[in-house]
Amino acid sequence: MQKDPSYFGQSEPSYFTSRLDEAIGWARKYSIFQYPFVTACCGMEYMAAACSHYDVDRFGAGLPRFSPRQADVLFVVGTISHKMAPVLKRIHEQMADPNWVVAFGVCTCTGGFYDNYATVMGIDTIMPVDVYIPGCPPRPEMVLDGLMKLQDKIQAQHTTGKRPEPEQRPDIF
Amino acid sequence: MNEYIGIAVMFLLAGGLAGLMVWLGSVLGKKNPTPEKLGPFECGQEPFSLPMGRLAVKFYLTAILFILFDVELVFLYPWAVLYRRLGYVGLVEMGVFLAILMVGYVYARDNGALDWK
Amino acid sequence: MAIQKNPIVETTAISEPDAAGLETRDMMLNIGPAHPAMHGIIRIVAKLEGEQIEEADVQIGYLHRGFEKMSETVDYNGVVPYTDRLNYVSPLINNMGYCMAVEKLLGISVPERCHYVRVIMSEISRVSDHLTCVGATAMELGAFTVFLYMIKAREYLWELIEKVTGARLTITYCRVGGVKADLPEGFAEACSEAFKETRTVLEESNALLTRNRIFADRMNDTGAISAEDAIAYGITGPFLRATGAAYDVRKDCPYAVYDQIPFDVPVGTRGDNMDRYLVRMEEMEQSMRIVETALEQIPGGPVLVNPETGRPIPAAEMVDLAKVGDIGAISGGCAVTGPTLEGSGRLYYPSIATDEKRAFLPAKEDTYGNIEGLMQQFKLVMHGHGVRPPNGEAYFPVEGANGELGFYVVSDGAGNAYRVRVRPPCFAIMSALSTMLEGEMIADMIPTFGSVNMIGGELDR
Amino acid sequence: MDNDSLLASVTDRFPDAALASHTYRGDATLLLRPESLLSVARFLKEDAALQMNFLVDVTAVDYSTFGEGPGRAFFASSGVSVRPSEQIPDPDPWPGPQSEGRFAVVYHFYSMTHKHRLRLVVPAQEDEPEVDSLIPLWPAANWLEREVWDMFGIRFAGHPDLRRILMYEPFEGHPLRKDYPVNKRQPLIGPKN
Repeated sequence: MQKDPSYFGQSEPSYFTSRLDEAIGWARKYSIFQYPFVTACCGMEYMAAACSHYDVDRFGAGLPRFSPRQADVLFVVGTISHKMAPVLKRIHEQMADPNWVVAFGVCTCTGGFYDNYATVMGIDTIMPVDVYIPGCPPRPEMVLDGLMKLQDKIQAQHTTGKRPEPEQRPDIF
Repeated sequence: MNEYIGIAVMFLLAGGLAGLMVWLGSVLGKKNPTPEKLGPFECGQEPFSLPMGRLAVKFYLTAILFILFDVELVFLYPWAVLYRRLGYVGLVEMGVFLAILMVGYVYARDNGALDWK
Repeated sequence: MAIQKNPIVETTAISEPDAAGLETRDMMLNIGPAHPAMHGIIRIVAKLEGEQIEEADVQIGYLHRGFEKMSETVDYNGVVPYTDRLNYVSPLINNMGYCMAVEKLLGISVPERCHYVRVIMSEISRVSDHLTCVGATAMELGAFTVFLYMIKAREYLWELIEKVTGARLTITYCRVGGVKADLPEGFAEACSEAFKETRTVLEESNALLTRNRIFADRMNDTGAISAEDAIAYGITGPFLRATGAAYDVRKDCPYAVYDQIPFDVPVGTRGDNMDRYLVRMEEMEQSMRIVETALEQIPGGPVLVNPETGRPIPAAEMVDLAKVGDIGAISGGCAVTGPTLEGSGRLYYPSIATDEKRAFLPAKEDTYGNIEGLMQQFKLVMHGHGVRPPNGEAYFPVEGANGELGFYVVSDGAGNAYRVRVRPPCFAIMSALSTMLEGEMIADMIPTFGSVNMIGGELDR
Repeated sequence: MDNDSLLASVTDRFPDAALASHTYRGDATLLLRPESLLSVARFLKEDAALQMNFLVDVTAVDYSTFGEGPGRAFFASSGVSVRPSEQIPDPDPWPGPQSEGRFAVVYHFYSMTHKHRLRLVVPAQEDEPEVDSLIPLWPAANWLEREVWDMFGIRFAGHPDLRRILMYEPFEGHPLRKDYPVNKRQPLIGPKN
């Protein structure tokens, strides 16, 4: 992820702001406070990734914060049913501002193989998502890879530049 | 007199540093208050009734008992500093002081003031 | 935002103002779906009187994914991946339960060694379930170290499961009429190593927790339930055994080879959280003992050195040879598949699959080697065919990690099941949760809910 | 006590209640008239010889599209009509589902003292299906019946608060009925895909 300023629609940055952005990006990248919104089987793999064997703490993301106030990254882990969607949306809105969303597991990316009346087919239909981690459940190595991609994104993001809105999925059904 | 200056400087420094950090946080931080963000977090649901200061009476009783025994503790500190010089007289006096308060504690406990139900 | 109204809100007791014009109103609190202290998504609307819960309305359904509706759209073997996600902490037990229910409906039986393989794998899965439950309960009471130790022990067991099935959690290992692959070589040694590690972790956790003052105070006499109430609510498993009623499906209606393996069932006395914790710790030891005796008693596997089918051929090469029609080169060969599918060649088949041709896929060599295998494969995979049990219904109970896990399968002769109903063990426990919570303090709800071991996938299906 | 004597003891006690009784694959099954459900259930629980103190499960089956011809294609869209592979021979064929009524409410009982199981099947008709609630006898029935109401729309007379348990209140329809399409979604928020 090269740090190309035009990536975020930012005019030509001066020397000072780009150095400051880099410093702030570096600080944010290595102190991710995650809100593990755990619902289903991916939670077991999240436990395995968070615990001592495949430790996420090595990347600075070891401290799960269970309140949206203190969390930067919302880990949506496991299937989101239509009954759960309003709760998830409210918690996402209550998060303090520079926040990112990670869709953990294929049920959050696209709804997985629960294509039925009860499941939200992908949480990007109700909220902007930054990193998608596919897999049912994703192996802990995939989770760490997703976390590193998120860190690159945080590093490359400018503190002042508004992040571009991810385009909503086309309504093809 | 001069040791009080030390304490005053310590308070000033501590207060100043804390105030500085809070002030910097409020100035540099991005403000984006939305109605949802200002609402209370109750596990993702709309709260039924905001507490608005309604508390069960039992909390009040527990709080008063805590304050009572906390103040008793405050008296122990100066006594502990001068423990050597006071000798046995001090020990007996503090023993009597503690015994009286122990009577109060036993009375409160037997009347069930401590257990919640 | 749609708020789910429920009856408790209307009955909030607003007593009429007394002489001084003061009224008392109950505090309604959402201990809601995304609660930090509860490893599971349920919503408890509690009417509080200070610290005490007067009335608790437990609402579930936040992870309802329509398992029973989906199982009517896929064929019989296609339901197996959905059963992994029911109780995703011990998925092998669900697989085994479902497959045995369909086998009972088909009226076919599985070879002895396959029974042993299924018992071994489901007992390992039960140990990993109890490890997760006790670890999570301890974490919620502050013992984070025990949680890390137990998840470490679970990693060893998951490596074992991965060695046999190829996946850690969503294994899809059982098939109707057998299992996907036999146990790989050196499984017994790997198993004893993993159990040695698990036993050290259990001793450490036991030393850390059982006589720990905070843990004991929080767990003793909280969330107690009597044996009669437990049976009346339909509670089974460690929850019921903690109250003193010794009901274990493996002992009372033995299935597979549980009647040939000696093990005993730990039973508690008081039926409170501490007894459930002790019953689960003891059951882990029993399950490991079952696996060890099963590994000794297991009937012989395939005779590896077999002159007639001794020639190993890589599976990919066999497929290419079959495509160009060079049948001669592969007839009599034995396909060498990937490391996690070691035990799925023709050598292993007589020991892990039923001999009923219309229920189980043939070995890869037969599919490409001869026409009978090819026809059997065709008849089982093309849509409109597949495993087709006769009209009928069958209920098969299995001892899941939380209690009696039953599968009720109705078939109308078509390729896909007409109705698959799962009797989830933790559903009954959750229905009794509100009676256990009422009158207790809020702080007691955490160990009680922890020891209920509610699994979202199994509860809401 | 084995299945036949189990069934016999119930049918003797309630001669007119039982529509049919058979043992299939080792499961004793009893087809009951809906109005005699409560009395038979009370007998099952209190009788010394039976002592069915454990209500294992309450569920329902929608028999409206039962047996629309074996071997129909899985994916109706493909519309391929194929000669189905022959079924596995069945030594004692199943006497078939209940004759009248679209729904069948299925109760499973187990006695922890005598270690025997029984299945009660109660037919419920098409419009406004209604069955007596077993809560006075087994509190376990409370949530199980709420789920059957939620998924099938079968009311239970005498149930204190028959609310939806798995789906959310604004959800119309009962998903497990055969006429409810698999992916007809009614999202609370978000697009309707």
